Amino acid sequence: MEMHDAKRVSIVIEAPLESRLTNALDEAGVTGYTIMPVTGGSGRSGKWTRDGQLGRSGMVNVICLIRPERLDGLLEAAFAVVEPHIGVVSVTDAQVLRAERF
Amino acid sequence: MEMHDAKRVSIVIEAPLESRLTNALDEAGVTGYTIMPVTGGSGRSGKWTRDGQLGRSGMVNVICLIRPERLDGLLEAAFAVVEPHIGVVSVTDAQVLRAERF
Amino acid sequence: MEMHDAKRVSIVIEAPLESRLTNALDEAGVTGYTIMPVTGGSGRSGKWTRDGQLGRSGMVNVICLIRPERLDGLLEAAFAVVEPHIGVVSVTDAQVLRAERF
Amino acid sequence: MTDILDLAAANLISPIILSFALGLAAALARSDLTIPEAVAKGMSIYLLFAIGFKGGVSIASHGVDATLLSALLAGLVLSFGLPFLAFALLRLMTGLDRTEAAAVAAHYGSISIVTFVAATSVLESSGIAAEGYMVAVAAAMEAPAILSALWLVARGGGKGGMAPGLLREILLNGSIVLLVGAFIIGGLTGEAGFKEIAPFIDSPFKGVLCLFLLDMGLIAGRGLRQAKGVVSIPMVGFGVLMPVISSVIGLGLGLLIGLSLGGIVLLMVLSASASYIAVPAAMRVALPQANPAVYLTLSLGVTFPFNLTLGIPIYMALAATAVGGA
Amino acid sequence: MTDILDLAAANLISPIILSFALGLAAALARSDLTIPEAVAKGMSIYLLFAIGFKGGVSIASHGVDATLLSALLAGLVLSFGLPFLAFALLRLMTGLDRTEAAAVAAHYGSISIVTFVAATSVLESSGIAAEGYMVAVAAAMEAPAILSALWLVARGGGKGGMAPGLLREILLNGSIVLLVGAFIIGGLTGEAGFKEIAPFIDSPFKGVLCLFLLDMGLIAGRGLRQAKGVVSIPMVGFGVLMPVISSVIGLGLGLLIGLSLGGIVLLMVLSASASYIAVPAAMRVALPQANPAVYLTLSLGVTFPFNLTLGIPIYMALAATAVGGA
Amino acid sequence: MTDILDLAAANLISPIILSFALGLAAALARSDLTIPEAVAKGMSIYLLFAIGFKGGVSIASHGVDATLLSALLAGLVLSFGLPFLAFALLRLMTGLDRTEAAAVAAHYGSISIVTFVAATSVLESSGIAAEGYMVAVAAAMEAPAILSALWLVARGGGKGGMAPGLLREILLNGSIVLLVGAFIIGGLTGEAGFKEIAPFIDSPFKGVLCLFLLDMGLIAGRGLRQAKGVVSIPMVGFGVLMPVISSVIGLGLGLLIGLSLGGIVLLMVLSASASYIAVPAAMRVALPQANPAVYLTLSLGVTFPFNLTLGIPIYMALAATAVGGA
Ligand SMILES: Nc1ncnc2c1ncn2[C@@H]1O[C@H](COP(=O)(O)O)[C@@H](O)[C@H]1O
Ligand SMILES: Nc1ncnc2c1ncn2[C@@H]1O[C@H](COP(=O)(O)O)[C@@H](O)[C@H]1O
Ligand SMILES: Nc1ncnc2c1ncn2[C@@H]1O[C@H](COP(=O)(O)O)[C@@H](O)[C@H]1O
Ligand code: NA
Ligand code: NA
Ligand code: NA
Repeated sequence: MEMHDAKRVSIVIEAPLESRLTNALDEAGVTGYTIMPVTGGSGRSGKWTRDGQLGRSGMVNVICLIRPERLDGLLEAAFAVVEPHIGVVSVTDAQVLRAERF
Repeated sequence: MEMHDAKRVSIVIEAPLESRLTNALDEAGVTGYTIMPVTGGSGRSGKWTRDGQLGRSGMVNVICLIRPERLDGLLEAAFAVVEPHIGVVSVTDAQVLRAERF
Repeated sequence: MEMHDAKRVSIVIEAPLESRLTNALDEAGVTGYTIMPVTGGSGRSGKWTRDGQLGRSGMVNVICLIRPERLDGLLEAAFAVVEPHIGVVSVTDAQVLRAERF
Repeated sequence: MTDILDLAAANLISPIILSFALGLAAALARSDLTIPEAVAKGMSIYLLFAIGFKGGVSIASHGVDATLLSALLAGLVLSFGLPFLAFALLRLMTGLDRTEAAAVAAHYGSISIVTFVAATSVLESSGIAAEGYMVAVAAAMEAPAILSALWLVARGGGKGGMAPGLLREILLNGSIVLLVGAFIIGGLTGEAGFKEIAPFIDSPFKGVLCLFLLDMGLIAGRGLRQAKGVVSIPMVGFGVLMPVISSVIGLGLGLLIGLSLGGIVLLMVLSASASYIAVPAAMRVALPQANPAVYLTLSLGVTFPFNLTLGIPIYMALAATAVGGA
Repeated sequence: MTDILDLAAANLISPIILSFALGLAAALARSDLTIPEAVAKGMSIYLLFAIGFKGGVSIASHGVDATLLSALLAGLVLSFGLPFLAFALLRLMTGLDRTEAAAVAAHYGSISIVTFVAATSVLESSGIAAEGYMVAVAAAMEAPAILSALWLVARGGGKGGMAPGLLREILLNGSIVLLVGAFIIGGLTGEAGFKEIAPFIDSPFKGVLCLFLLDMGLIAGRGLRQAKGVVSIPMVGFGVLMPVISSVIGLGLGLLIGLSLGGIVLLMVLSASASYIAVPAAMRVALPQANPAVYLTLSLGVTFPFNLTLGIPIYMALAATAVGGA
Repeated sequence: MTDILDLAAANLISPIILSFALGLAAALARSDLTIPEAVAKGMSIYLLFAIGFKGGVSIASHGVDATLLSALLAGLVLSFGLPFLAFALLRLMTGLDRTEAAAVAAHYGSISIVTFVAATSVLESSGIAAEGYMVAVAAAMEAPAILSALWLVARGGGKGGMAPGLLREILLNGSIVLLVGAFIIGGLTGEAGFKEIAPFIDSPFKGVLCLFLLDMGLIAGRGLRQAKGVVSIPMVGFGVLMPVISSVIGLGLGLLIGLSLGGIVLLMVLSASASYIAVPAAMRVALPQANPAVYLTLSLGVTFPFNLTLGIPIYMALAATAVGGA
């Protein structure tokens, strides 16, 4: 099967900022992403768990598959949102089927 | 720790097709996979969110760790299911502990 | 954007062992991880699904981003918990923003 | 005429309708109000169980009259037949291609159980009795429309169609199994069983329905916001015209088989309502090329609110006139 | 004898049992009907809170009679002791190895709170009173069996056992804390507190139980479908024989300590029932080599439905005979 | 004085408070008891809908008296003003920097709807009536405090502040929309609408509140366990002192605008209570440098339980004395 190089960017960010991040991605021309739930975690700001939570608290994991040449634009857009906040950004090399969709 | 090369395949697919995809994987001899929930996303067919959804809508993320030599078989089986539908397939190089289990 | 090499470790483990695993990680000095829900899967011990489940059953996916030189410590700590149980450990090369946080 | 207007007005300021309006307004104003998926599914399980159970109990206590079988048959005929009408209208009125039109048509042959429940509430408030087995008719009407739509596509040489296992999946669909199962349980346990669980399935029913409609309003509103450019004016016209025509056909069949006034209204409502749970899932499997934004917007964003607000009072008025004048 | 059959028949067509049957049938027919995990957990929290609270209220209003302590003691003895019996029977009847047998045995020493609740319902319908503190006995019986099972494995030189923190985890298990906590709240607030929240914890109780049993039927059915080849005929035999023997031991102890007829029936039911929430989670930590498919299938797929349908009427008949003849 | 103590004692052994205590104890003992997020959110939607609806119905039946507008105005003044007081106290009493202090201050200007609901329950049990529109005052007080806090930071030259879209987000916050929306629905449908859904929104209300407070106890307990080292003794002092001072200011305003005794108590409770849902989310967006552990611990771990147990009886006693002596 023909595969195409891509970058897989994973952004773990506080739930109240989800729409700000996806808006920033949209503006940067990144229209493909998948949002996955996070039930707990630990980091410099301590441990937390989603159980019983009220309101829009907790974190989410936003995953983008993107052409390698567009990575920098995405990271800059994402970083502007994530920078002052709790959150983690990581990038992995990946390959995708159906590159025409990216 | 001894690690073994593997491929990590992630398939984001519409929830109503989940059982069709896992059946196709079973038939292709892929018996190990993990299904993770997806709460929203965006792509060529627009944005969506799982909140308040009724019925078996939304998407799921099926993740397979597999020996590299079996990748093509898996991709063909997956592609046959995903092709006419909304969905994204990506592959990453990975390493696994306990390769005897794959 | 400046990126730093890291390893992304994903551990799929039974939910009743979640706190044992995170305690072991804490003790091994790994204080950053993200816990993601798993809704079903298949492996040597058969298929399962989280729907309708009672109690603390099912599995979770614990994801750690870690500096490459710390990988072995993490894997040993994780393996001690996972070894007698159902579960899968995989490692991917990754890059992270804000390495000062790892 | 003033009667319809009065009824429509009374209907419009019921907590149920207003909850839907609240959800719609909140979504259109982009409030972050949401109902968790698990809670929404929990409420829909509750409603299906309650409505099925009550239908079964009513059979157990009032007995099955001779029209049960003809009502079921009428339901099947409507569900198989209405998609052809919808398909023809869509091809005439809108620019949808065969596959898209067939996918939409499947929704209009099938039913919306919440519209059915809302109509039951209105009938109850108006003191009009209806056959308990209409719940079974509702269940019978869920699936056949899907087959008609697939046939329409296949006849046109289109791709897609009966994927292996799809028929079993459609017939053993969670909603159908729960509705029919609860109906049977209600029938077996009868009034005695009902008394035991009435404080759960009966007293709080309308309140749960309010929250459920709040959620449907939220979903419909979000859908409408994203449907800009996808749904044209003629399609909206279809979403209002189709239920009215269908209801008249339902009225005719209801009169023919001799249903009570309440039963006729419910058959009209079933005919007029469009699916937004079972059929969309089936369409994603069978006709993936069809754009879900089109059929969900029409079914949930146009026809559902139309039926809920104006449709039900209109159908009641039509039925009353027809029965009165019969 | 006809009495038992009548009772069993009446029991079988209650909405509760039929809901379980519906779930079982739906899962076996591979319907996609499911209840979201969060809703299932929410219902189990509701049931534990309600049953604990009502037990506490009953203590507050009827006072503690002298048998409270002996009943608690009897519960502990049963929970510690029954795993040895189960272990011996399993080694005798089935091919399970020490670890597997011990893991199964732990489940049968512990209890199923839903079976307890179902028995309470049947007693209420039959107008038989029972000691309110039997809820506390139920809580006391949840955990000890786990220790017996681990001891059985350790004695055989087996791996696994008391992982650090496991004891605290078992004793502070969510179900136990909620049951005991609600029991204390009920005891402190008494009838006055009960009146305030009865429309929540009492009136809709049986209805919620129906939906909960629907879910248990779904889980049991899915388990049975996947257990093909794992569970043998002799194991199924154990799953029916063990509860009957246990119930008789419970009957003896109940008579010995002078419980009322209702209290005896509940102690029999606790003895006869097997855990499927707390113990499986503990076994995954302590005895990971044991196959969960075995113990979940026996506990949830065999013993639970047996107790629910035939067991409870049989235990009631046995108790009535024993008390009548005492 | 004995009256306050009696009331406090009666308050303390209500199922509602004891459920909170149970959750707190379970979390501190590290039990694994948890309530799924979806269930917690479902309950909070239920409570907001019910409380808003009942407020609206009370307006519909008792009419709007002249003080409605002044009460709304008083609420706005309190919500805008109290953050300044809180900020000054925090800077005086604790070592928090400007941003942290401002973030905490925002919480104390806003309100806790659950504290409001608990106070309503106590008033009802004591047979004291209150203005139905106090619900609207509660809604009006949710957001303004956030603006004051941001202004305090901006004035000090601090980073952060009104991110684009934040104002719309705050005002169209799910809780506010649901509370106000349900209030309007209740006002439109009045007693007739209330009767239809009372078995859902009224009878089980207190019971749901118990489970909700169980969850809040669990969250507060988990927070307290993790807040070691983050929250100092002076901060805890603030968490108790601030609500008492605020309540007295609320008392003054309530007397000034001529609210009834019940209305005054509710205005005091709104002044005294601190937000833990809407404001924390806004602070994460607007003042991300501020540590959430600080404000959540103070609001949920200190002030909330203080108000629930001692605060409400104290405010009632103060109000009774003031009104009696007026
Ligand atoms: N090293 C890491 N690996 C994976 N997830 C992390 C890591 N560090 C932080 N996180 C996630 O990011 C959240 C916030 O991290 P922090 O800003 O360090 O408190 C944590 O709760 C985790 O969910
Ligand atoms: N580039 C991408 N990166 C990550 N997820 C994507 C991407 N494109 C699409 N998706 C996911 O796949 C779903 C369907 O995509 P599409 O078929 O393009 O509408 C979206 O809703 C996303 O969840
Ligand atoms: N090859 C694999 N790829 C992805 N997930 C797996 C794989 N094998 C096992 N798993 C996950 O690990 C769980 C337990 O696996 P096992 O121990 O093989 O039964 C499964 O239910 C899956 O969720
Ligand atoms: Na229809
Ligand atoms: Na037992
Ligand atoms: Na306040």
